[in-house]
Amino acid sequence: AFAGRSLAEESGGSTSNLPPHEPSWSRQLGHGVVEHPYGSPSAFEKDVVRRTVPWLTAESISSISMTPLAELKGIITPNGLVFERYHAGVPIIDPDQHRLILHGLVERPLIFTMDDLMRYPSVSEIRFLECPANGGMEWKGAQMEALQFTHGMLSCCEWTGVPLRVLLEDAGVKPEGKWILAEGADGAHMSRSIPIEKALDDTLVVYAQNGERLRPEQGYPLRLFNPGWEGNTSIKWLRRIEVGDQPWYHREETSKYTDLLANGKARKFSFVQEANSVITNPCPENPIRHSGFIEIEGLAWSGRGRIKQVDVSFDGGVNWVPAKLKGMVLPKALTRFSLEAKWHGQPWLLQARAIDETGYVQPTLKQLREARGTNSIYHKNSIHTWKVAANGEVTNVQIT
Amino acid sequence: AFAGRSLAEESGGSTSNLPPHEPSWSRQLGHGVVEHPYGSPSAFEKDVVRRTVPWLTAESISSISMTPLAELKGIITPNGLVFERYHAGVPIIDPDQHRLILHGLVERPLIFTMDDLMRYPSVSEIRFLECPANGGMEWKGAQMEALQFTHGMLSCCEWTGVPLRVLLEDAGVKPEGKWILAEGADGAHMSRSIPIEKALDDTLVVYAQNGERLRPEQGYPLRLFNPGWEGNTSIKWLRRIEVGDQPWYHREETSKYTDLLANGKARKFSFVQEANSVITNPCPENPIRHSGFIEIEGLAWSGRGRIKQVDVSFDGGVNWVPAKLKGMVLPKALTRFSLEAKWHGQPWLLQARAIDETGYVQPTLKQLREARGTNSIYHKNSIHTWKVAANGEVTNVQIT
Amino acid sequence: EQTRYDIGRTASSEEIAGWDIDVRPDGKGLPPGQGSVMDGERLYEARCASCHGSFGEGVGRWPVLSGGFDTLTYERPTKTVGSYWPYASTLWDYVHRAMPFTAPRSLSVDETYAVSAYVLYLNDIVDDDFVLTQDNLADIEMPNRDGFFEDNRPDSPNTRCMQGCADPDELQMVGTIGGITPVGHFKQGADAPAASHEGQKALEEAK
Amino acid sequence: EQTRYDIGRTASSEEIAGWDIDVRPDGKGLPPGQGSVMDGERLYEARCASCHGSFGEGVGRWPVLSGGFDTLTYERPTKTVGSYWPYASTLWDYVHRAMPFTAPRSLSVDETYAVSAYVLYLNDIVDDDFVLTQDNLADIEMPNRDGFFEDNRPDSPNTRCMQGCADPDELQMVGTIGGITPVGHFKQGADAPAASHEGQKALEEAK
Ligand code: HEC
Ligand code: HEC
Ligand SMILES: [Ca+2]
Ligand SMILES: [Ca+2]
Ligand SMILES: [Ca+2]
Ligand SMILES: [Ca+2]
Ligand SMILES: [Ca+2]
Ligand SMILES: [Ca+2]
Ligand SMILES: [Co+2]
Ligand SMILES: [Co+2]
Repeated sequence: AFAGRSLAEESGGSTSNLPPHEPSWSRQLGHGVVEHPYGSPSAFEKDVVRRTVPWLTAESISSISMTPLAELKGIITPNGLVFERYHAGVPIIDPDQHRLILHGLVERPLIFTMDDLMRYPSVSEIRFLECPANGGMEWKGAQMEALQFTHGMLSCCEWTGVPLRVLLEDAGVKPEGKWILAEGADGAHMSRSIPIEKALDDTLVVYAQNGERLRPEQGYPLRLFNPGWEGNTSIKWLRRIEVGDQPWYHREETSKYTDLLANGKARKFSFVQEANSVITNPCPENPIRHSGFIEIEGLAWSGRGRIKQVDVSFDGGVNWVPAKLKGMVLPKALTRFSLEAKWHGQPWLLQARAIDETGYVQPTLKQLREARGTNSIYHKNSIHTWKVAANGEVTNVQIT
Repeated sequence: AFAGRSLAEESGGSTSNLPPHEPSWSRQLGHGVVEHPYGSPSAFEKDVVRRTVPWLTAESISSISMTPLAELKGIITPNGLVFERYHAGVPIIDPDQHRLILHGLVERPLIFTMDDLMRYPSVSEIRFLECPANGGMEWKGAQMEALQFTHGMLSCCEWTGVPLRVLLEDAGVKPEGKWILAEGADGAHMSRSIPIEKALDDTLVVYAQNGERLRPEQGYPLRLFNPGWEGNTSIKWLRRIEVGDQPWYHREETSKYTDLLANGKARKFSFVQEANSVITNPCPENPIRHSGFIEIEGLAWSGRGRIKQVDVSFDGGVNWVPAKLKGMVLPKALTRFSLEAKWHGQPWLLQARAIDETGYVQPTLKQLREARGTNSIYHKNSIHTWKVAANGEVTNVQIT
Repeated sequence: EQTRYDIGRTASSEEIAGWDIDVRPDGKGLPPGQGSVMDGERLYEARCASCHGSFGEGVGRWPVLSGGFDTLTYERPTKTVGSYWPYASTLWDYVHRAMPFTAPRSLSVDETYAVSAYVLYLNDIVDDDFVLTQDNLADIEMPNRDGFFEDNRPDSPNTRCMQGCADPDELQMVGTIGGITPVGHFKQGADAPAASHEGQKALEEAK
Repeated sequence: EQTRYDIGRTASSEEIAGWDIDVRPDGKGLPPGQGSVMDGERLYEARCASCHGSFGEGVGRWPVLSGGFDTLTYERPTKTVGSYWPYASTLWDYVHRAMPFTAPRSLSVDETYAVSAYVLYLNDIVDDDFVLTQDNLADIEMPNRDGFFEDNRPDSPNTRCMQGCADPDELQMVGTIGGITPVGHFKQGADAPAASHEGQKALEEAK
């Protein structure tokens, strides 16, 4: 298939660094150690960055940026590329002057420094984090031209912190305590109500991501983390947790993060991110450049637990083939799937369909629209379609 | 225990950002999205960096820097903090002009571009990477004053690439092919001989770490990765693999990376990093600052597979208590252990002892010195001791 | 009584009071105070109208605060405090914690009562002589108070059909609208907007 | 014949030849050529001695290339090409791939034979009239050629004793040498060297 390529074509013109020649970088010394005490990506990777869609919001301070999923491998999102979502920008918090207050319906209201919190036994877990608005620009139609914008409000890190349960036990939750309110130290004082069952189950109070301390964008020095739930509930820059007997119905759980149906009624406290998936190779950013072998690759995830199976369709959902799950299959974490295929210019309508361990099967766009209309904004987890053209270009289309 | 602390003490003087006050960062907006398209750690974490010990080598270009293990959580090492080891500095390689040649005792010598390699089905695995000289400054005595220097030639990432086996199968290894030579494109043209069994087992040709493309320091755009083996064999900036019928006995497997015993004979091709462990809390960088509860925490790892058990001693190895393994216990990966304890100023001689799934028990320093003398430089994986003083300070000592 | 880990310390009532700013539908959390629609009008014009408009209609892309009644079933609903929010407490709580946008927590308690009263007035929920207080806020009945229901998902799961799962002739395909996402970095010659608000501003000014 | 994935292409002999620089103990990989100790001396003085010293004794902290015979059992062995390396091929290969340090791959084949001959001469392994060639290199017998053995680990595993595993009275404790590691960032007032070579240089110049 490659007989036609000349050396010069392969390398964009110059052949002086190609064999049999000794490349310039092999004939000299490079920089030494601790030239970069904290390292950065190669300058050749300068296009692998977070991006925003400016028309989504009035300005950048209450806005969102997306992770370049098309360029990523495995399941870990490097900290520098985790998507951003702020309501009042990123506060610069001195960790020595940050406090967490835990109060309300508890026996002993407690106040913690960061040092205090880091003395508790820690747990580390690889879990996805997703904005419930991920994909939400496409309820009414396909309008995003790249994977970064259709699915990029998504990341997966190893998070380290203290189970909130442990702190609540130390404070002693009173029997009437049924909900908690978590609140941030940012200008938005972001607040969300969370049922006590979740708080006592797997909610974490987190201070590290992928080994190092939280990034400012992800809540430095402290955040909540609700595995599998809509990202907005994982309050960043966490400074206060109050235990109460009922939910607070704050702005982010009424005006926002409620799901308006076609009949005018809205679903509230829709916390779980249901099973979802997307194909990352090919995709608009990764068109098919060679005929012959191709690994169809993608990501699947479910807020209800482990991914059990992913199927792939080449014909827009008429027929399906099981894909292989590869690498680690962790609960509430990104999971990679893979299907080896051959492509010789035939048009494809590529889809992936995730099934999680509860048996839930990711719905079609038609099913989701039938159930919810097109005004829900959040929780659009329907099967996504990529159209592959004869020249290998990939575009975003919707099939109903 | 904390009744004596005043608010002002807790915060180093100023109380204006402490409750009941509204902190300054909560009364203003922070920066918006894509202010940093690729993010960095908080400025407050500026001391969490790689460091070198200048007297170890003549200059920085053939030298080593260490990972700040004391500051890290979980098992993932963020890419910016992965230890560095160069023999001719970091080459700046244009990925479009980089090639991998696979030749020698094969049916079809092959040449690959980066695009070619990234078309193969990929695998992603979390594995540790360790320089066999880790701890090697202490064969003759304790001389490092911090965990970063006693054990910091160590990291653990999610690595993504192609199994070398797959490439070798495409090239068709001839029956006489028993070893491979892997070679780098750096000025050192770093080269190592690797038995074909390993190459066909779990060796990877890697282009990504923790989700994103390899960092320049770790071999951008391409490296070899031999899970569980001495880091030097995982050739960075990989440009050539030759299959041969015998090893090459190059400089890095004769002059270096051989282990001289007391009797003047040297062990060669000592590839495996045997089971090792170290306590990360407390440690010199993390002295005990509070009496009462403390989570004794640490890392264990084995190049032979999974960690099965870690024990902790408080009295310099006379008596031992089993610790708990926490988080993921993956083969050839860092594994966290934990033991909840109480400290009230009593002097401790803290040790950890790892046992891997082969039943291998990490040796004492005495056992290792009896078997090898003190001139081996590499593979010093003996039980490490931290001395905890009555004021909570932690120092590095050796017990025999 | 000793906690299990004995880490941290007891928070004082004073410390808690300074940060305990949340308000609930039943009025719990509301501090004593009051504010009239009249006072609110002046404050709103000075501190809010530049973004949200004198009538709550929203300036440019900033949020609309009023109107939109009975549009929740429309193709493009207008969700506002008046048309969508179930409780008046949410308004007081949010304005007090987050508004005005550029100076959060800068309103006094009485000012918060006043502007909240005015936003309710803009939505025809209270009269122009209304005075909002700690005692009457929880009694305000919002038009859409019955508009929400508990999460009852899964509401639309699929089945794992493998063959002939749809009629190919019936499939409708809709393509992407071109040119509205910032894809210049990977599509040669794409006339796409910038990937940042600042870049977007520059682009628009250049036009 | 088609490969399984049909990715990449066949490498040409010419391409391979340019990068195939490795040499083995049996001489495989050595290109035709030759170099004398005499020629080597001149080259070595010009291109190597500034770091490794005129006699291979090593300048400052740069590697020592000669001597150290019979020191391998000493408390501080001197491991050199002469005292430690098992094969002469390793010298040729390494010099050709990596030396001189600042200009790797800048020596011609004949120059590599010559300086290699000279380093062998500095180690009394060849005479001053020796000419190293493709044909005689593999026959050179290095003093420590029998000094290596195959990996036979585990050589010192422990047992999992839990109680009374050592006699506390017999334990010897040795403390850390202070002040030689760069710990200034976490120890207040520590007089520690800098964490970089550049910083170290500055520190030493300041003294
Ligand atoms: C500089 C612009 C600006 C000013 C001034 C401002 N706001 Fe806002 N307002 C915003 C933005 C931006 C949001 C959305 C924030 C977000 O989504 O995170 C918002 C949201 C709101 C909302 C919630 C709207 C919804 O539907 O969820 C209310 C209510 C509100 N503002 C009231 C006020 C009041 C009252 C004032 C004056 C005291 C005020 N705002 C001043 C910009 C402003
Ligand atoms: C600018 C300094 C410099 C010059 C000039 C230089 N070298 Fe080196 N040499 C080094 C360094 C540094 C190392 C160690 C590199 C490493 O460990 O990665 C080294 C290593 C070596 C070694 C291996 C030593 C051992 O014990 O493993 C040999 C052999 C050698 N050089 C030969 C030469 C020859 C022959 C020349 C001239 C053609 C030369 N060097 C010129 C700096 C130099
Ligand atoms: Ca790219
Ligand atoms: Ca610190
Ligand atoms: Ca409250
Ligand atoms: Ca009105
Ligand atoms: Ca060869
Ligand atoms: Ca001599
Ligand atoms: Co929801
Ligand atoms: Co070894």
